[in-house]
Amino acid sequence: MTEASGKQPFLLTRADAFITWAQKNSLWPFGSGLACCAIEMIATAAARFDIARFGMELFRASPRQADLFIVAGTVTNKMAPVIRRLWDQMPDPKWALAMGNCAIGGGPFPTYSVLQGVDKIIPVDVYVAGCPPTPQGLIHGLMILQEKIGRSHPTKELLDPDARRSR
Amino acid sequence: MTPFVADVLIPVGKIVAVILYPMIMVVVMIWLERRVVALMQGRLGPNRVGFQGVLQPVADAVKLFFKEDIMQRQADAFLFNISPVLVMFSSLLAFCFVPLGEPIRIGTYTLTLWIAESPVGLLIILGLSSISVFGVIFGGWASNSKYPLMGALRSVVQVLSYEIPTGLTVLTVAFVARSMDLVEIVRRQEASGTWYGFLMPVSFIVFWISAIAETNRAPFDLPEAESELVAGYHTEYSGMKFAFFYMAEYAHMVLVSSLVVILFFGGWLPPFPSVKALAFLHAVPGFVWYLVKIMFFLYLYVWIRATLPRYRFDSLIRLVWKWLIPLALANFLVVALVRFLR
Amino acid sequence: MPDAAADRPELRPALDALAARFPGEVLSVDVDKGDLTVRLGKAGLIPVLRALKEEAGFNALEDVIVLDNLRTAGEGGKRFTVLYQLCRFPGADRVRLAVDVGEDEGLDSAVPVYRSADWAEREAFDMFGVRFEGHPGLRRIYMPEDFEGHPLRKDFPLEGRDGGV
Amino acid sequence: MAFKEIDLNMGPQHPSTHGVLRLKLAVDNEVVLSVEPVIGYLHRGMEKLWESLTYTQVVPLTDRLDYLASLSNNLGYVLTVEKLAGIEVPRRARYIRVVLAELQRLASHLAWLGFQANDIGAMSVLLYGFEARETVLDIFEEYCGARLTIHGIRIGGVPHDLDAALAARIRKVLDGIPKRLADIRALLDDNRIWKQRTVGIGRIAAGDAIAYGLTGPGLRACGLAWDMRKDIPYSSYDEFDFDVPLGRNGDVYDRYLVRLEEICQSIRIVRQALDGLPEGETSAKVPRVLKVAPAEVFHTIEAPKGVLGFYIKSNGTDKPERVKMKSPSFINLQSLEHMCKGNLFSDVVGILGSLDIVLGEIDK
Repeated sequence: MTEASGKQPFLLTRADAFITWAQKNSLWPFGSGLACCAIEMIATAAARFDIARFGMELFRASPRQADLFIVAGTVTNKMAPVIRRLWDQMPDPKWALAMGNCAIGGGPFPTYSVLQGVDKIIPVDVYVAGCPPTPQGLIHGLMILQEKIGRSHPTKELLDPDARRSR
Repeated sequence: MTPFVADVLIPVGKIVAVILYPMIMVVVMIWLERRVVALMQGRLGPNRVGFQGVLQPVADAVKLFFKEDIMQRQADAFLFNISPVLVMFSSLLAFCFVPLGEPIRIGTYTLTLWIAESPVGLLIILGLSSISVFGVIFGGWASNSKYPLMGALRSVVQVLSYEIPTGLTVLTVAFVARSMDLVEIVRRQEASGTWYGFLMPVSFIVFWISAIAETNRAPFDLPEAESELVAGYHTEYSGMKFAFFYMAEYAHMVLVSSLVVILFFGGWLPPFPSVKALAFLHAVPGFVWYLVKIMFFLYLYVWIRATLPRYRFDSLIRLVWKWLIPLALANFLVVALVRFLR
Repeated sequence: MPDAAADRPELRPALDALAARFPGEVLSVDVDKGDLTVRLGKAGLIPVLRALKEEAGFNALEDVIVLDNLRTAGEGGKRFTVLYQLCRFPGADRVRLAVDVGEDEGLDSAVPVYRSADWAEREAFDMFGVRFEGHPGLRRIYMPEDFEGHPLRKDFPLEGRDGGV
Repeated sequence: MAFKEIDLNMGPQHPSTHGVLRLKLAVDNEVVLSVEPVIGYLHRGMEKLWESLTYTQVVPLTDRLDYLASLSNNLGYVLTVEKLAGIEVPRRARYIRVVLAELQRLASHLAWLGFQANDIGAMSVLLYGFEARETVLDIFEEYCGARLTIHGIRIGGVPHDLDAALAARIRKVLDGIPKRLADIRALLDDNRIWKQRTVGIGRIAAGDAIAYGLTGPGLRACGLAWDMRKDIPYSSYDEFDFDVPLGRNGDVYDRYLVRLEEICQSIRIVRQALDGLPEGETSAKVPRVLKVAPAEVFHTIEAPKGVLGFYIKSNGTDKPERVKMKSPSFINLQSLEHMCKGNLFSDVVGILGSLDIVLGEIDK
């Protein structure tokens, strides 16, 4: 809690620190891979780059139990409503990571059937560039996401719900 | 030892201990499973959260606590909410009957290391562990979507058909020990000098296989098969309700391993009780042996999960009806004959 | 390294016999860059396919390819050319049948002869709008059902018409 | 009371559909009545895009088709362009291409082995398979800097040379693979549960296989020796001796054995190619702006998933008039319905895994 959060009472900052510590150290990614980036995502979870070290081991297959949606691959117009519904099914403190140029902005496919960027349909927290990004790149993106979670104030959002809108 | 302390403080202390004991075992089990499976798969497993990842289960629990709790509109509200409670309740209640060691004498008061000792303790534990099936069925059925329904259906058939071999093998132990009281069984094993696991190896093996199937683990984890049924019966659960299912599964595993240890490997008895040379082993308190044996069986659970592929549904049922039940019956016959002739 | 393996001399008599049997249908047989192409009229497609499969042993239909010669076709020329890439196993000889089709004309489906033509024809319909009569379930395979237009036609813009979602 | 038939939806997002494939299943209490694959969720309009790019710009896009075997896609496309433009590739470049293509087959089969085992429940094998594949990816990364979408084969030859140090490292990796494979085979080959889940499941007869256009390991598991490397040799494959592994009754277990045997054959080929690496140029002289006279050509190679074909028609400019890709997974997926009829629901997962499909290649 480096920056001056004077307006936050001491007790809440301690609660924030504790909750965000737990949230950031047990990010369960949602096992949904779309295209080439999915293979690199699995390679990141496999033996050599093992993100289980940071507590992200359980690739939950059901959106209900996942809190990190890694959009790994090209989002086509036919797949966009499905991605949007999966995002809505995820319980609330959830984060999205756009992995690869296709998810960030259509990548090498300026064509009729590709959605030019997943942030047109879901709010994205971290963008990891690359086609596909190397596992080290993805882990770097996850580290940035963990820092971002560390800075958030879950208690403020619990107390007044409209703060969540402005996250 | 004022009556107040004896009648109020100690029972309350014991109840808190019995609630905490499975919880601590569950936390240890979650960490143990994720690390051991990871090391078996050639990777590291959680080692950044706390020392060597020990705080990982704590982080998971706190995170799940603050997750939003989603319930489908069409889901059957009452059943949807009651099923995690049912699953957790039955596992925890069964721990009251699990003896942890010989009673300890403090001054004039003997502290018994269990909450309730009943002549039919074994039966009560089996009954309670089959209540958790209701939780799984209601959970899968109430979430009103196809995959959980299939997970629930599979779980019903699997657990019910595996209770028969469990019951039969437990019967052989009760038959030989001439009592259903767990403490009595351990004392009988101490008296006879041999553990029932070595006396009746077939009973132990059949009991162990059906125990794995009953807790939906390893090769029999069809009700929650990720690769087929997305996440099985707890697909629709999120937040603390899912945490209940997740922890209840581990609590059920700890319960079943402690049952195996008591019935077949002489609960808190030091190994080789009859060998005089190893008498110094008696110095170590019974509870430690008990924990060591449980840890071994929990490790066995994880080991099996990391190696074996998953059974298909019909081969699972064929295994129990064609192999395990006849084997259990034959074994019961043999044990009865041997005891009758002796 | 253009391998001329596909131009087996012994294949030539079989195809000449074919041309003799279907006088009106087989328009031309030529070899270019090692590939054998047989141009056919519309009506002769299924009989030739059946003959090639039963008698000449071309048991695998590898691909159905559609060309949109909007710009290259002369005034009277047909808009689409549908190519059937056949292959014979064992021996791995290759023949390509070419049929010209107008924009709104249909074509007989090859599914009764080659089971693997099912999806290839659905893709051709989805991408070009070439109709195949007698196809068990001719509907779009890639694009969503409510998509209008056929993307691979030359006059369809690359970025799509409505600019996506 | 007759059990109402559930129409289950293994939706575009499912842990074991290897990507965005949707299967509409009609299930009668675990027994599968009908399976209808729905594709198109990853259709990126590749063929339309290729018509607006020059011949050399298309090569990196072919990496993204079958992203588990990008070098094979490159090789397929590049050989077709060379056949079209009549470019003669020097012998050393052809040998290096064989080394890269066979290493890519190795990596693709190891990834398949991991996914297949994970679908049937043996999740540790996924990790072992991926670890073995990582050693092969190190070679690609060292050769040209990319792990997955490698773009390591260009029109006219290969971008970099294969020096002795890299050849030695390749040999070291090849020595490590058989041992890892032996561990996995010891875990799975005679495992009762594994055999129960794979022997006799998803069986297809040789006649039906050809009718459905099945190619690659799926067809060879039915006992038909159809391998493009032997029947229409390309890129000097005829100078290596290797045999084509065959199965007998075309079920999931035979496909498993055929692919494992193919890994060993690939190692043999790479070793022969490294030993007999001839001296010479690594690329032919190709003009920067490649204009190709109007013609049309169809050429196929033996990709890890099956026969991968490219049809290219040129119109004299530097951009192709039409490029059509014959995708092996697209054709193989058609026979899923035939293989799944009558099996149980959990077998559909095993059969789909044994077909080794990749959605990037199916949806183009």
